[in-house]
Amino acid sequence: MTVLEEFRLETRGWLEQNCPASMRVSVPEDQIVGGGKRQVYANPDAKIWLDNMASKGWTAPMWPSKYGGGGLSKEEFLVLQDEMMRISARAPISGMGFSMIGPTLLDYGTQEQKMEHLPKIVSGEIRWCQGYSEPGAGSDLASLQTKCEDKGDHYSVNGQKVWTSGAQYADWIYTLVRTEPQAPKHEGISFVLIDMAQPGVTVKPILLISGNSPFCETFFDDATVRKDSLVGQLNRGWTVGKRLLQHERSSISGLSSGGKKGRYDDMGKLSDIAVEYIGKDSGKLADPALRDAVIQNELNQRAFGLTQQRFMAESDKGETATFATSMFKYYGSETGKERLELQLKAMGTQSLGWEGPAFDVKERTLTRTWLRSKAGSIAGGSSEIQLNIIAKRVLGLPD
Amino acid sequence: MTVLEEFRLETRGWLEQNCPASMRVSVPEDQIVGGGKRQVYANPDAKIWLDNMASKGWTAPMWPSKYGGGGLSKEEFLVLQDEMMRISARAPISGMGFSMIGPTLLDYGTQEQKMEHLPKIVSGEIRWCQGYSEPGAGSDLASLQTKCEDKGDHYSVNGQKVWTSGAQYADWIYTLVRTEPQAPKHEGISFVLIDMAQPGVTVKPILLISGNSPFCETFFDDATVRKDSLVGQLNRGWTVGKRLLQHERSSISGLSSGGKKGRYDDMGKLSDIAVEYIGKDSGKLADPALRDAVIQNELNQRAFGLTQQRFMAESDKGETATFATSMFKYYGSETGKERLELQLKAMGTQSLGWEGPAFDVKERTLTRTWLRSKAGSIAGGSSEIQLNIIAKRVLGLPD
Amino acid sequence: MPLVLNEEQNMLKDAAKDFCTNSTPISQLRGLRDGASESGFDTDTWQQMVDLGWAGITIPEDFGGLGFGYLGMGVVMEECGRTLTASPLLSTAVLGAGAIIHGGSDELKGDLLPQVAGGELLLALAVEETPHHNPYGATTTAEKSGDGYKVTGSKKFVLDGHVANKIVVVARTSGNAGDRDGLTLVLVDSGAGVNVTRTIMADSRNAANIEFSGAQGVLLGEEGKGADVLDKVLDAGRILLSAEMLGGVQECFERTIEYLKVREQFGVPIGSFQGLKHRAAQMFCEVELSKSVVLEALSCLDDDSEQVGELASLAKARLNDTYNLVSSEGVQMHGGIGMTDEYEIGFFMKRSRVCEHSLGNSAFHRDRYGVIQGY
Amino acid sequence: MPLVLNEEQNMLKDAAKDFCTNSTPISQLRGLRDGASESGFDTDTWQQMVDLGWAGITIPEDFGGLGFGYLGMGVVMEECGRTLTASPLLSTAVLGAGAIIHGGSDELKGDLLPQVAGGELLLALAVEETPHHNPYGATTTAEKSGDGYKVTGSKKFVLDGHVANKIVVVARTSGNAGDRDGLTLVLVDSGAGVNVTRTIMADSRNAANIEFSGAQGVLLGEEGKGADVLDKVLDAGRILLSAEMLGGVQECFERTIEYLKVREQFGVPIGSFQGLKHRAAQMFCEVELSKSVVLEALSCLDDDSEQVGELASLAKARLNDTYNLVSSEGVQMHGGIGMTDEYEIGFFMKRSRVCEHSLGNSAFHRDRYGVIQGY
Repeated sequence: MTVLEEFRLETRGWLEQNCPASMRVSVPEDQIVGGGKRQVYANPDAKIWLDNMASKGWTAPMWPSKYGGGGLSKEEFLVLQDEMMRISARAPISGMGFSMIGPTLLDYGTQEQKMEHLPKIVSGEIRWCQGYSEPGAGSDLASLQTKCEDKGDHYSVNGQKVWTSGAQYADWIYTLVRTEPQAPKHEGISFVLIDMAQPGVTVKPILLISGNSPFCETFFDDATVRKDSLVGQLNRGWTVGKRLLQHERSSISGLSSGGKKGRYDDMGKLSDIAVEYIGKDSGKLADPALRDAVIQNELNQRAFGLTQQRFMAESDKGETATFATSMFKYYGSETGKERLELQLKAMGTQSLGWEGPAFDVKERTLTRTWLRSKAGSIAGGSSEIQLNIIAKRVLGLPD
Repeated sequence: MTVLEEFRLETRGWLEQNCPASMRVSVPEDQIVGGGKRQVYANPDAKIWLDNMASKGWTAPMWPSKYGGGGLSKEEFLVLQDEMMRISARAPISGMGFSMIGPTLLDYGTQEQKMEHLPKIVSGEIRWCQGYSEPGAGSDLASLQTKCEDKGDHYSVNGQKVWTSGAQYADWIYTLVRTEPQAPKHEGISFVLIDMAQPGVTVKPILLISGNSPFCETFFDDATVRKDSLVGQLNRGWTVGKRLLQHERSSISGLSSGGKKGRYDDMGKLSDIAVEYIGKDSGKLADPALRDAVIQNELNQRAFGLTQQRFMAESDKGETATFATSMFKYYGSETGKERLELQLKAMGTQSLGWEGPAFDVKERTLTRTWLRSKAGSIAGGSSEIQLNIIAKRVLGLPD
Repeated sequence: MPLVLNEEQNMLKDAAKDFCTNSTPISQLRGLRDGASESGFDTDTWQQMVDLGWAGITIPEDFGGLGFGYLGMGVVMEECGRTLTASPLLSTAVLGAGAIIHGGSDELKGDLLPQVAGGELLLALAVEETPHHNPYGATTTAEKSGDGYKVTGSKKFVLDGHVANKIVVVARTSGNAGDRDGLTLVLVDSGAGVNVTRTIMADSRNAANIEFSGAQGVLLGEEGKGADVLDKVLDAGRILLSAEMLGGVQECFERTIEYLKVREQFGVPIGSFQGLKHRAAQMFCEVELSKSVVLEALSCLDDDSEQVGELASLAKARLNDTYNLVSSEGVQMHGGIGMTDEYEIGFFMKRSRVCEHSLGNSAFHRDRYGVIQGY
Repeated sequence: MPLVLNEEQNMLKDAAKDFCTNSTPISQLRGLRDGASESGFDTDTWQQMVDLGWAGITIPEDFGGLGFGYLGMGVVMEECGRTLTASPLLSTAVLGAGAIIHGGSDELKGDLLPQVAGGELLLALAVEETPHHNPYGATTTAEKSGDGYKVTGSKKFVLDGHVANKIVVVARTSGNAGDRDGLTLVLVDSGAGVNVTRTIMADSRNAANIEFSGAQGVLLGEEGKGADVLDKVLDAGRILLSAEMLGGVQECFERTIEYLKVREQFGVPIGSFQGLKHRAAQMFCEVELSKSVVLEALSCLDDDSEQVGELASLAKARLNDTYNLVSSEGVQMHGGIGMTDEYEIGFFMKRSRVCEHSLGNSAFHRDRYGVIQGY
């Protein structure tokens, strides 16, 4: 038996023992665990599952074990994924700690920063959010104005961030601030970590067209930042911030699934839903024009998934090339939006319910997911920005 | 009986007597009459029909009669069109004399220029072509380099034009030349008329991807231009040239038909062809995805035709607003290209024959028409240029 | 098919624009939504619309209406579409009144139409039984009972069904679901045997699911030939809804263009980026084509032309797609603030999709157009 | 499904790139066209390809081939696609040889496959009878006659049918046009009872219409079960043709991007216009996705996976659409010179459409994919 096969058997056994039965079904959206001090566990098994996984470091399987991670190789990680999928085990926790700031600290953080923050992410003790965008900045991220001044033994931050996703649940925020107002736009920016449990930080949720408030405005009013909470060099935060954006783009595009599953497929396969609401005629979906469009979308999703797998296979480290994240962000969000538009067409008036008994949970969820999907091509660098990046960085087209 | 009803009866009677029977069927492409000294009449009736119509001025029905035109009002013109359609009478002649330089001379020409040139267009004696584009200029028309120098009693022209449509058949060419090399790009350009029957003018056809050569390169080597062949003011030719481009755009978009007939419908209705090559299933075109696309294209063509009619109805003078020509040029050429792409899909491998007995005339014509249609969104200001114009002139979007 | 408005129609349009801008801005719809209004529209506003004569625009003068025709109603609907005005105009004055005009006896017309024009009577048309438009799909039954008919079955997505005093029900007296023959229109009072559940839709407008359990009503048109009346009523509804959508399309497009001019990114207005310019110019073409088809379709209605059916499908299919495009691009081009509920652009996107699924989506109308054209 | 090439395959790809660049640039195809070449390909070039072993890449070593598999053949086809190389590789080494590999007796394989690998034998597959791909549509009949079968009927668009020494004919021994059962593959010599007319196509490549009037041949596979072999052969053909198309897509795209960098208008490179940039970036995504599906489909062929059918349809539908898009945009972005015969970009557009209609257009393959997925 190879070492990997041995690992598979061990993992299978461990999961069998440590994954509660109620964690082996797909997770309702309102029960996704994000961790942090405000986390409430609707199902106590969720906390047990999280603690069990965290004890192995498997909430962050490929992070080094000295920071609390699982220390797995890429091959072992894939085995773990496989085995979890085998029993339909849900992810014990997710969030920006894992997908964004964790990998960024691994790249750019000091030894002390890694030791301070990573284990608390792994255990679910601390939840993070991101402070990048500002009112009026939008896609022109580097025009940010939030000011960070050196007060000798600490920094003081003043300004406003917007689209801070999940800020109302977060304990810490990583953020881009301006430390050198006179410098050219992309210089003079720094990347700092701010403890949100202080009077200088105020959070206000934004109501979206979907009726949800996943984002907030976050205000800094003489917020205090420790001197050792600067990531990377002073005034060189743009480099750190850009690298982090790639993690964000991967995550918005659904890249993290490695292409194994289409985006939004949690709600069921598009073609299955279409058949459910429209029916078949001679074995084929009864609306032939919609059928063609559904097939086209499923073909595109499959080709997209294969492309994600190809890029992972081509890369030694299991990481994705810079330009690829832009492609995945762009194509993933556009194909995802299209999928939901097709689902609306398939479900007809039942797809547009807002509330009340005339619509079941799946239907009401769709309406709001559809509306929320529109942010996919706006947030984290709009589709237009991604196309600009591809044109410039990959194709080398002139400015 | 109203005057217009009387005119209708008279016209009907006149056409009955003067339109030869063989002119009452749609015209094969190689028998379209363009006039000029090199015109050969494959069918002698075509010459009789042209002369008959020219005698009434009805080759240019709305031009003033003092220049040989028909002198008809817009209402009378519509009656004439109607009556010609009633008996399927073909156009006796067409070409840039009628669609481009004629209207331009009516707007900008001197009395002498009108008297010299318009009657010869009406009669079909002189055929015109256009010298606008230059190698390397493309959409950036105003960057033209062809030089026109004042030699005292005449001008002398040196340079090269490209995409001179039908230059190999034309007697005269109207052209944009640079008369003031130091001036800013759009100034220092003049609009001149050049007799092509002189040694200083050489024409070389360009072989296109369609296998046809409708365009030429035209070289001027000390070509002589009469002083009175300048249209509009010296160095102000850009104004004249731009106005003429609108006539060109109308014509490329198929606007001249007033939306009554879809572009390329000479080859038959798209849906009829699709049914012929694919067949029906339960009364519907048997390829349901193609059917949806064909219907979509026919709906768009119909909406486009109605829009042309609406703009004509909204305009008192029967002319089209500047911005509308850009819309029509853009939408007409794109919808036309799409129609031909769909026709390829409908006809399958029979749509891609080049020559030989395995393909009938209609099929071989389609292959080449499809290839030629690709010029629709390039020539006369590309689709991109038209969109720029709409964005700037109509929507007022900033540069 | 004049393809231009006459002076009377232009005046009506100007008046409607004034009214909607001042009395029914989008903030009214937001208020109705946030206040969880039971009727889903403002009754005072509706009375003002009635006072302006709008409820009777298409009702003949003999029956208390203005007799202004469909082009007149179209310009009003278009202006209502610009401000997303919630009112029972389509359900009552177009669909319900239309069924009575085309199917009612003279006595019934004389009785009911003046009440419609006077705003005393609200109507609804109950046709759908599935989430997809299917005019001949009724399985709801109508049985002769006394002078009239008893109706049994359930209907979905009945526009303004929750406020209607009377409901035109598409029922079946013979044949099977899908058959054009055997349909019968029955006008029932919203009362005994009628169980109404309002459906709260994403666009904050109004529809209901309705159960009929032996509800008593009177015949409109001929028994078994209801589709003859129904087709006319639906085509008018499709075309007038297209007119409303055209208003939404234009307003949404104009707001977006305006935003492109004022919003700055990278130190310049975002409308200076060619990527957005080209998309804006392409939308402009679609909007212009949309104006033409709506105008032509309304003219055909007024002329009672044989082409009404194909023009209705042309108009509805095009407006579905154009509204979908323009509202999606509207949100995308507004960026982050387009996603906020505070900003109004998202209201157009929600409305567009509900309109799209009312009275036939594009697939339905393209298929129908093909069938009419014989392929 | 490794989704990456191994070293052997990479070496083959490099060698193919060298050969095609140097020996079969597009100017060769132009020369064949302008010289009205009767065979439509250059026989010396073909011999060189044979010498490189290409004719036998997928033929097992036991039968004189290289046994390199489909991924190997794919990289060669891809490079051929870049230079629009005219050769009988698809018709002979993929379709024809495939039919013999999957349907021939050991004796027949031992006899014929070494001849294919050695370049002595050219093959063709005669399947179509209408202008649309229809694998089970045969009405051409096969009747038992002595040891073999007599074939009667007419076939269209037989790739390389005008030069093939032997032709695999999809004929019918029972059932009706459209039935999967009842098809029988017969290998006939191009001679008595075979009347070949070459069809000159827009892409200057090679196909023929063929009349069979009682032509004698031998059975491949089982009588009436020909579709079992045919499906395998067609899927291999679709995937390898997709690989060729992928080469054309990349070359056409790269030439266009290069042109955007050098061509100036209004004093700047046209590639600096955002309208064109965004379209270029969108095409880039489609090209990258195309690479993935071709690679995966080739791997599935080599693995003889159950998913070959759906992957073939995924690949062919995507490559049809991507080649169509990239070549049309190629011409548009090249502007006027893109319309000239002198410039090579138009050759890709012509080739793309002929490929699109070979072995199934996108509508065919999307429908098939849906059927495989059960909806």
